[in-house]
Parts: sequence; structure tokens; C-alpha cells
Amino acid sequence: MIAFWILAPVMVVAALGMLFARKAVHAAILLAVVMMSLAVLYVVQDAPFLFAVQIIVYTGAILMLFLFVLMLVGVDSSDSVIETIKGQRLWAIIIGLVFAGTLVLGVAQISVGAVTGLDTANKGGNVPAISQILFTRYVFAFEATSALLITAALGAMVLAHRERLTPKLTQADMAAQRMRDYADHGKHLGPLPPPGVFARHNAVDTPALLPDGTASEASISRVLAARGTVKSVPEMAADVAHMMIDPADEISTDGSEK
Amino acid sequence: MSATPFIVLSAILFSIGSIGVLVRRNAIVMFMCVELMLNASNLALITFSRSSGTLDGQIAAFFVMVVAAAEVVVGLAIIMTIFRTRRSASVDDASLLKY
Amino acid sequence: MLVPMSAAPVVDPTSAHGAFTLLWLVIALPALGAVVLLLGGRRLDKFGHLIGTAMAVLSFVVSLILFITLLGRDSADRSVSQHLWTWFSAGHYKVEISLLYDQLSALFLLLITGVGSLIHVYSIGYMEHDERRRRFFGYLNLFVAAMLTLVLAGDYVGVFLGWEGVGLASYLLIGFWQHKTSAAVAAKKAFIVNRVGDIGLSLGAGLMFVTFGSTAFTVVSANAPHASKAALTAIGLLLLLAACGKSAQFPLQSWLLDAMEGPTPVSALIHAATMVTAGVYLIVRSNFIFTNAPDARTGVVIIGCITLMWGAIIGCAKDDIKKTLAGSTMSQIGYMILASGLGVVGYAFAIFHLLTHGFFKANMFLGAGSVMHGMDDDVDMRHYGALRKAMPITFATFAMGYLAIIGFPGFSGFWSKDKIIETALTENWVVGLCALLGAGITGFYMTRLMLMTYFTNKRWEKDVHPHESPKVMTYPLIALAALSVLGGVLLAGNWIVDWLSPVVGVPHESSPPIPSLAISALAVLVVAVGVATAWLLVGAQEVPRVAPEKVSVFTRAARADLYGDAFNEEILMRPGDRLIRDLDTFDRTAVDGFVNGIATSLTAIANRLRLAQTGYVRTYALSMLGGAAIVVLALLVVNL
Amino acid sequence: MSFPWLSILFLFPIAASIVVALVPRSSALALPKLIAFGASLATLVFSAVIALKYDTAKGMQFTENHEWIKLFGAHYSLGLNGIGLTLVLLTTIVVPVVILASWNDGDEGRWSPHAFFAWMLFLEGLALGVFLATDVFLFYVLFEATLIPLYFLIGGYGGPDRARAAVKFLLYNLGGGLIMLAAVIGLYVVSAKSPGGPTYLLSDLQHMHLGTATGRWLFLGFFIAFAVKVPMFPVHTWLPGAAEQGTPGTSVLMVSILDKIGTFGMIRFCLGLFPEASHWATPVVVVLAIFTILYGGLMAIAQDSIPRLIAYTSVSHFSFIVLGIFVMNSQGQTGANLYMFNHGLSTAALFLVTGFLIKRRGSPLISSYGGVEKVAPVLAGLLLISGLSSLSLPGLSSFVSEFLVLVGSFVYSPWAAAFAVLGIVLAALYILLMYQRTMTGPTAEGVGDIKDLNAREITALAPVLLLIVVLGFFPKPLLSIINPAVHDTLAQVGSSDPAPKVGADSAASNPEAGQ
Repeated sequence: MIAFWILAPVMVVAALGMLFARKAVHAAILLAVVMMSLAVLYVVQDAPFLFAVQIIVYTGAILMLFLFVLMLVGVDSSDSVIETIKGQRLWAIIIGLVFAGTLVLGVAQISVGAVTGLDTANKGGNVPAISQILFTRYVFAFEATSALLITAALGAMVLAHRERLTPKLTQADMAAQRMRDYADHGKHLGPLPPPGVFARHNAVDTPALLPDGTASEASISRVLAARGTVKSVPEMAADVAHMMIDPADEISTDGSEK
Repeated sequence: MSATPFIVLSAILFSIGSIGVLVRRNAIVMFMCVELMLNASNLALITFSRSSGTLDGQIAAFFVMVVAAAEVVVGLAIIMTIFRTRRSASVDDASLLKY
Repeated sequence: MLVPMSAAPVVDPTSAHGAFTLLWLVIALPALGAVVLLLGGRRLDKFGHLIGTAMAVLSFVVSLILFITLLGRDSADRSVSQHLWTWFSAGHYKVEISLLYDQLSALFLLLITGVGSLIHVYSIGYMEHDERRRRFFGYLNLFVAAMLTLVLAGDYVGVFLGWEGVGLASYLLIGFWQHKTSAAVAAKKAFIVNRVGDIGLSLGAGLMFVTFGSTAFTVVSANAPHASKAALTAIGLLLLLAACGKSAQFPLQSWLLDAMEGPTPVSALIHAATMVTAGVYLIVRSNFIFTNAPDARTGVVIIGCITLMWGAIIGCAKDDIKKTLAGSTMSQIGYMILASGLGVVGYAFAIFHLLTHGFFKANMFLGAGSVMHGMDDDVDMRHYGALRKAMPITFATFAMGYLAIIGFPGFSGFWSKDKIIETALTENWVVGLCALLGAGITGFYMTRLMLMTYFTNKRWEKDVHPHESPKVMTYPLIALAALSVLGGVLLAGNWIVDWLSPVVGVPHESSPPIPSLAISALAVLVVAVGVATAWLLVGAQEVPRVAPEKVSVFTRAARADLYGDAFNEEILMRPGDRLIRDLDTFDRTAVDGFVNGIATSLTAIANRLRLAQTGYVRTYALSMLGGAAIVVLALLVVNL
Repeated sequence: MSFPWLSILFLFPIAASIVVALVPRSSALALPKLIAFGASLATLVFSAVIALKYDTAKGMQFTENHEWIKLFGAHYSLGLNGIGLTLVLLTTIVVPVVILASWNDGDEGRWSPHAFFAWMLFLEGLALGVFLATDVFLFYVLFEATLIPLYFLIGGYGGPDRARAAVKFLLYNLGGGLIMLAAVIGLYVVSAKSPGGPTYLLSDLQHMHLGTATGRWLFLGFFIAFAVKVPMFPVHTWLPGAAEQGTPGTSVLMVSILDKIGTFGMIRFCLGLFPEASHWATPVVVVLAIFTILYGGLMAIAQDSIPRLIAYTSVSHFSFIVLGIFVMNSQGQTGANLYMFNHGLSTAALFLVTGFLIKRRGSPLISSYGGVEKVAPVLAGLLLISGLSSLSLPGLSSFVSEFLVLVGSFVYSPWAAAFAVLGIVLAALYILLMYQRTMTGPTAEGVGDIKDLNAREITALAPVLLLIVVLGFFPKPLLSIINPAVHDTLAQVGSSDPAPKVGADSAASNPEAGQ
């Protein structure tokens, strides 16, 4: 019971948090909290098998699926706070509260009777006991769910599948395209210039220097440029100067060329 | 260990989940709220299983999980498709099927 | 079987053996002819009429053999029944197809097949140029078969079979020239008016079943004396209704005049000699009912009287030779009905008059046909005149018929009509006077017809060259003329009364109020007055080619069939039409409209409710949750 | 287990319908038609074998009984009695005729002719199942299932307004079916309380005691559904529309076979299960039936459209059947049962002949015809025979049945007979008016080049007309089947025929009295 009283508030708070979290990722994490807590409650209630399943399947697989989809859809897509449907939020809260109130009132009133406990049922272990029932009495339902799962998987594939609208480009196609670009726009034919090479290490964040001393934009990744982590020429110049002033020091420090 | 607190908790979680479905517009979050409702019902099932002393409730919860898994797979695939075509995950945008 | 003494004899036939086993052939031969001719198709066109005629003649031969065999039997043993098969049964109701051959049906057999054969022969000539002659003979054979069924059936339902069969044949033959709308309409009218009469036969059979548990003549006749008066009267009146329909009696007389649209041999066979007299047959055959139901008989007499006068009056004003004859037929059948309504004393005379009428009216109709044949199918007597020289044989034979029908002493009609008048006067002087008056009018209109057709001035259309008909037509005329003259021999030694008495009962002796010779003289006198009047009005003057417009109210009424059709039109058809139209509107707007209205209003409601489908998933979810909340609340409330 | 005669009888056409539907579209157009025709002929032969094996002395025969849904006592239970056999024979006779007559009618529909003939066979199978079912639940399921093929036949292959007519047909019948469903459920509730537990078996239900009020309510539920099917006033308006829009073949199946389910159901279920309620309802039903006889007749006269006219004649004739059933005596019921068969034949003939005519001219309106007899004498002749059969001319099969119904109603009440008999005058009017306006008189515009019937059409009609004539003179084979069944029905209802007022000795001569 202790576990319950600790976890119950956590779960309710986490669940309420899902209502208010603006970012979907946060909601997912809060859901994970609820699920893990539930798993603990399962084990408290003599359901170790479902505890495992809850953790592995639910939290581990299903929730991860949510996160994957979130990634695909955009991590930072967040709800706007403005409600578009008139009265939806108000009524949702009113009816939801009425529902919650009556439901809680109702179930609280039900006397479930003395709790029998699962000690007898779980005598030979929970998992064997479950499998015993699952593969006898519920075997048809079980088979049906397997069919359901396969169908669902196929369905998801069909839904998520994207038709290729253009034929796949071969290497020859790409070469031809490149020649055409060169002919039409004079686009550079060869490979892009490599980044600048600095004596001490290969640096992708260092642009190559053109003969006139300016940096070549083409030689660095555009992503790095956008992040602003590319070393500019003046910075580089300071570095170079430093090296030139005390090269011996450097070497001696290394102690490799004595 | 009485069963009532578990059931009440289950009811509360279920209600929160249902309100979530109603107020959230992001399809993925809505889906999560549905999952919350399913989980709440699982809790109730497992509690009933314990109080009745049979494992059928647990089996039912197990089936709920399986079905939930299938549902999530298909549901998310649908969300993906919608997102791909409409560039939006809001359920309010998919309201062409009306009148 | 214990049968209490009754005036009406019980039908109790012995089963057929010997020659009587041929009985079914009488019907089967013409029926076979009809089937062969109607299904045979074009390849029979060349000799189909011969097959038809042969069948009729063969049937006559069989009838004759049967009749001779019957003559050889004891008078008490002259009722023979041939059971063929069980038609249908339900519960304790069983209807047999069985033939009853007795003195009454024997006479009818001879009349139908005899006159029928002659008319078949005549038709060979009359229909020579009709491309559908084969079919005509098929229909004629069908008619003969049906008519024979009618008079041979041993059960009222069997009679009904023949009854409707002749109705069908009559329908087909009246409408034989279907391309004429008037013919088709007349055919339909005849059938439908007959159907109204059939109500009587159907309900009568139903009442008989309820009363006697059977409709067979044997059972009904055996039990009739025990039945309640009311039931018998009701049955009698229902049978009278049937007879009215078939025999064109008031108030169902209107179809007969229109039926003259059919080819003339048809008018002769069906609408003069045989079918229309079926009503008389029915009443006489049902003597065990009518003898025990005096009230029904009163009804019969009244109907007979009315029709007798009705037909005669119509006959006076018509210019169409066939319609005049049709009116006359109606009137003469009125005589028969009247006689049969008089009860045991009258049955035999009704049948006697039926036979003689069959001869002379068939004779005259065929004669009229012969005239039409020579006059390019013109039927208007105002276009005839002085034909006696152009068509001597037709004239001579027609004259025999004429003398017979007006009751010229010695001719067949004299004997038969005289007997009816005498009996009527004996039973009820009002009825007797009516019959006497009718005889006078008969004398008038028949003389008028005779004069306008064969005497007076020529009023022929241009290009019409009257000529005598071919021999195939005149020989039947001669035969019928002979019968018209000699038909009276049947009464010799009161033969026909004695012959029929085992069937219809022995009349009690009663003497007329005045000597019968005086009655005969009176009748002849009345007829002579009628003839003289006709001579004065028609023969002594120029007959106009166009019917004069300025005529008395009575003439106008008679020309309009005494407004029988107008009455039907006003009282039945117009309101019926309106009722039907209103019902149709009612069905479309009210009954169907109610349903359609529901559909329309549902659509309207649905169109409003449709707007609730906003397309927002969350709205739907909200309403679902609301529903769930209500369910939970309800559960809570119920459990509290 | 004995040989499942009845299962084969009713499943064979269904199997054949699937085969027909699966015939490749690329094959010759005639192939599905030939298969369908062959299958329907095979069914006919099979039903004839069953009829020959049928023992008139025994009641329900060839019974098959398997538990179906234990929970509410439904059984797959088949059986054949005299009434069922009559209708089975009617169905198996009419279907091949219809297939042959509508050989080309499926070519211009919404779907291929494959579907047309497949639906027809499917319908045949279901209809046979309905006539064979001896379990209320099975009957109900099949009863509703028959709507499906007919819906597609009307909606797919009819006239221009077919969709509307099909929907109307469906809604009416579903509405009736819904009411019947309520009664079926009610029957379950009652039977669940009985000691034997829930059951839908007819044989069990017949012996069950129902409360007076319950019985009457349940009776009403069944009766209304059957009245819609029949159809009786005021729920008849779907029939004219459906008949007008459907192809002639469809109309024949609908009127000759499917509507019979209504009257058949009245005998088997209304009378069979609720005898007390049936007696209670008799006066109202008789009045309603007589009213519908006259109403249908008058409406028929008012119609200008030939199929609508025939539909209304059927409304009128069906009410004769209902009248015969509810007068509760052996004459009426024998007549009604026989009428079901005969009406099937005569209406089939009428619909088919007029269908041939309408197809030739392209107009269903009487007013657009005239003088057809001159150009197509065979067609006219066959129309006349069919029409005469419809107006119950003695010597044609309908007469015996109509006459028996009239006699039966006379036994019930002379007034009933007096009003019902007016129907025969109306019958003469509507048939002969139609014949006169279409066939006689001068040849109308557009009629002149009508061709006479071809060999296929004559072949299709010939057996029907032949049967009409033969049964008119010799209905005994059918009556020997029907009479014992009627005897059983009346025993179940608890009615007996009144003895004649005089001349009881006449009863000694009949075979039934000895039993």
C-alpha cells in the first residue's frame, strides 16, 4: 500500500501534466512516468508478467514508437493555446469533471467485496498460470490477436509507404546531369575543394584558402556555416602567427622530435 | 490491501485521459491520452483480477495491451500519412468528412 | 332414400352403360375440333371449316343415337349419368365432373347440335371471304362444346363451367371482327354484364353448399323439400339473377343488342337459338328449387313479363334488322322465362317454346344474314325493300319463320306461344294479358320488318346488287324453315309435356277461365290487329330512307333501348368512373402520399441533423463522452 | 442421418447462383444463362422427385433438424408439408420459365447478365428455404434475406425510376420485417419462460401455452409483416411501383413467389402459432381482405400502366387468398392454398406476356397500344388466356380456387361472400378493358411493326398456360396434397366445418367425414 500512496499522486500529477504540457515530447515523457508507475502497481498486485510486459512492450516499444513519430513529425511542434472549436474546452472540462465525479463516486461505492488475492492462482508462478489459461481457454482469442497484429503491421506499412514518383537516378544519369549543368551554367565540374588543412589536425571547420588568401565557401559544410562554428580567416591568421612565433616550443612540448 | 483505491485511481486516470483527448489538438498527444485511458482500464482489470482471485482479468489486460499495440501502429501510420500530406498534426485540420 | 311426396321429381339417374357411354363424346368432339382449329395454325386454313363442321355434325349424330336409345327406354328410366372424374374437393365439399343425360338435356342436345350443325354449314358460305375463317370455326366449336357442357353437367358448378364457357365463346365471337372498336366494346360489355349475372350463380352455389352440403343436382333435388323457405327463395332469386345475365332479361338486357356486332351466324346460334336460352334451361333444370319456392317464381314471372314487353317495344322502333330480331329474341325469351316462372304447369311449355323459337329465330337470323350478304353487309332496313324477288329462297324461308313467330295458326310458334298465353291466363290474368299484348306487338314489329325488307319500295344503296346466297347457305335456311313450320308436332298428343314430366313434374289439372280454343282465337285476333297496324303504318306508305326525326317520345325511347344503356351510363358507369378516378388520386396522394410524406419529413429532419456532423473528431468525442457520462449517471441514479 | 433432401433442394440453387456469378465475364454471353437455366431445371426435376416421394397421408416430412444457436433455441430445421410442397413446386416451375422468358433482359442492366441470373437463382434458393423452414428464427432470417436479391434485381435491371422503386420496396418490407422481428423476440421471451427452455421450433411452439394478450400481440407482429408482404391495403403501394420498374421476370418472381411468403406465413405462423388470436382477429381481417379485394380491383381499372394494373390485380387476388385463410373452414383454406399456386401461374403468364409486348413497343401505357391482335395474333391469344385465367374463368385453374374461397366465405358469412363476389365482376372489367384497349380496335401508332412472339417466348409460356388449363379441369393432384394439410391447419386452429343445414346424408358420401 505504501507504494500505492507514493505512486498515486505522482501518476495523477504526471497525467495532469499531459494536459498542460505544450510540447509533445514532454507529454510523452510524462506518459512514460505514468506507465512505469503503473508497472510498479502491477507488481504490487501480483501481476509480475504484466509488469514485465508493461515495461518492455508499453514503455519500451510503444512509447518509443511515439517518440519516433514525434521525431518524424518534428520534435518541437507544439500546440497553440488558442482553442478553435467554440465551447469545446469549456464543455470538455465540464463534462469531463461530471464524468470523473460520477465515475469516482460510482466505483467508490461499489463494494468489491473481500479481496481474494492471487496466491492460489499464482501457485506455480504467475507466468505459467497465465500461459495455462491463455493457451487453453483463450487460445482462439490469442490466435485472433496474432492475426490482428500481422494485419496491423501490414496496414502500417501500406499507410506509411510512399510511392516513388520518379525513376531512380543511376550514376550515369548523375554524371550526365553534372556535365549538362556545366554546359548550361558553368557549374563547377570537379569535386568540391577540401577544407583547409591545418598543420596540427584535420579541421572540417576550417575553410580552404584561395590563392588570394580569401576563404573558399565551397570547402566547408553548410551546416557548420549555419551553426556559426566555422573558423574565419582572421581567427586562423592569429593561429598561424602563433605557430610561426614559437614553433620550437611546440615541438619540444611534444617531445617527439628531440 | 483494499481494491477501492486502485479502482478510484484508475477512474481518475481514465477521466484525465478522456479530457486530454478532448482538449489536445495535436494528434500524437491525443493518442497518448488514449493510451492513458487504456492503461487506466488495465489497472482496473488487474485490480479486479486480484480481488476475484482469478487470472482472467490479467489475460484481459494482456489482450488490451496487444490490441493497443496494434492500434498504435496503425494510428501512428495514419498520423504520419496525414502529416505528410497536410504538414500538420492537428486533428482539427482533418475535418473534411462532414455534413 | 326416403323422399317425401313432392311436386318436384328428384334427379336420380342410373349410371351410364351401353350406348350412353358415348355421352362424353358429344362434348369431346367439338372440343377437340376447337383445340385442333385454334392451335393448328395457318396450315389448317384451307380445310379448317370442314373439320369444324364435321365435328358439329358428328356430335349431332351421336346425340341422335343417344336420343333414339333414350326413346327406347322406360319413361322412368330415362335419366342417365356418366361420371367422368372428380373435379375438386375440399372438406366435405366434392364436385364431380359428371354428365346427366335425361329427357331435358336430350332435347337440348338435339337443338344445340342440330341447329349448330346447320349454322356451321351456313357459315362455310357466310364466312367464305374472311381470312380468319378457321378461327371462326374454332370458336364455334368451342361454343358448341361449352353449351353442351352447360346442359349436360350434373352439378351446378359444372353448369357454371359451361355457363362461362359459352360466355367466353360469345365474347370471342361478338368481338370476332376485333378491328372494329364497336365490336370489341360490345364483346366486352356482353362478358361483363354476364359476369354480373354470374354473381348469382356463384352465390347460389355457395348458398346451396351451406344449405345442402353439395351442389350436385341429385343431392340438391333430394333435399330441396326439407330446406327452409327463405333459403330456397334466396337460391331461386340468385339463380334468376344468373338467368337474367345470360338470357338478357331485365335489368341485364343491355348487352344483347350490342352483341349483334358479331357475325350473323353467331347471332343466330348464340344470341337466338341456344346460349341466351340457357337462363331458361337453368330455371327449368332447377325446378326442384323453384317448385318449392313460390316467391322466387313470382320474381321470375315479373322479370319475364317486363322483358317480354321491353324487348317487343324495342323491336318496334329499330331500323337495324339484326337489332330488331335481337329485341324480338329478348321478348321471346321473356315468354319462356314467364312460362318457367309459372311452375310445374309452365316448365314444359317454356322448353317447347325454347325449341320452336330456336328453330324459327335461327332461321330468321340466318335469313337476315343472307339478306346482308346480298346487300353488302348493310343492316339498315331502310335501305332494303322489295327484296322478295331478288332473294326468293331467303324470302320464302324467312316468311316461314315470320309466320311461326307471330303465331300464325298451324306454325310451330302458334302452338308454343298459345300454350304459354293459355297457361298464363289460367294462373294469373294480369300476366296472361301481358303475354297476349306481347303477342300483338310481336305481330306488329315482325310485320314491319317483313314489309320493310321484302316488300315496299326499293331503297337500295347505289352499287348494291341483291342476289340470292349460295346453296351452302340456303339449304340450312330451308331445313330451318321446315322445322319452323313443323315444330309444332312436338306438342302432338301432349308429347312434350309427358316427355318432360319425369324431369319437371306432373302438372296438376286445371282448366283455363275461358275455353282454350277461345284463347287461341283471341291470341290470333290480337296478332292480326298488330299485323294490320303494321300494314297501315309501314306497308301502305312510302318508307323514308332516313329515319324520321320527328317522332313521338315512345318511339324515341324505344330507339334508345328504353334508356337501358343511358341508365347504366348515368347510374353505374359515370359514378363508377368518378369513384375509380378518386380512388386512384386517393391512393397516390393519401395512401402513398402518407408514406412519401414520412420519407420527405425524415429527409428534412435529417438535413437539419446533418449539420451536427462538423467533421471535428473532438466534437464527436465530446458527445461520446457526454453519452458515457449520462450512462454512468443513469446507472448511479438507478443504483442509489 | 437420412438423405438431406430439403437441404439440397434449397442450397442447390444458391450454389448454382454462385457458379453463375463466377462465370468469367469474357465467356460467351449465353453461358451464364445456360447454366442458370440448367440449374433451375435441375431444381425442378429434384423438386418433382421430392413431390413423388411425398406421402400425402403424413404431415411434416423429410424433416431435418440440427441445433443452430443454442442460446436462444434456434434450429436449422426443415420440413415439408402439403402447403409448403405446393409453393415449392410453384417456385421451381416458375423460375425456369422466368429465366427462359427473360433471356435478354439482363443484358441492359446496371450489371452484367451474370449477376441478373445469379440473383434469380439465389432468390429461388432463399424462397425455397422460406417454404421449408420449420423454425421461426430460420424462417425470419430467410424471410429477410429474400429482400436482398430482389432489391438488386429491381434496382439493377428495371426501368428508369428503378432506384426509387427498389428503395421503396426494401423499406416497406424491412419495416414489416422489423415488426416481425419484435414478435420473434417476443416469442423467445415467452418460450424462454416455458419449462423446455427457449426454442424456436415450430413443433414445440405449437404446443406452448400463450397468454391471451401475449398471443394477440405476437399475432399482430407477424400479421402486419405478412400483410405488408402480401400486400394488403393500406400498405400496398410499394408493389405497383416495384412491378412497374422491375423487369417482367423480376415482377413475376416478386408477385408469384415472394408475395406468397406473406400468405404462406399467415397460415403457418399466424394460424399455426396463435390460433386464439387468429379467431379473435378474423372479423377485422375478413373485412380488410374484402375491402382490399374491391379496392385492388377498382384501382386496377384506373391504371394506364400495364404492370401497375397487374400489380393491383394481384393486390385484389391476394386478398382473396387472405380471405380464404381467415374464414377458417376447409373450403376457404383449400381454395386459398390452391389459389396461391394458381395465382402464381396466371400472374406469371400475365406479366411475361405483357412484358414481351412492352419490350416490343417500349411503352408500358395501355393508351399507347391498340389493335395489336392484328399484327401479333399469338401474343394476343396468349394474353387473352392469361387474362382469362386471372379473371378466373371456369376451366382455367384460378376458377376452382376462387370458387372455393367464395364458398368458404359464404360458409363464414353470406355477406362476406356477397361483397367478395363483386371482385369477379371487377376482374372481368380490368382484364377485358385492358385487352380491348391494347389488342383490339384500329392499329395504333407505333404498333404496326410489332413482331409476333418468337419460339423462345412461346416455349417459355407454353408450360405455364398448359398447366393453367390442365389444373383447371384436373386440380386433383394438388388438392390431394393440400387437403390433408388444410385439415391439419384447421385442427391446429380448432375450427371445424359446419354441417349443411339439410341433407346430412350427403356427408356420408365424402371421404373426409370418416376420419
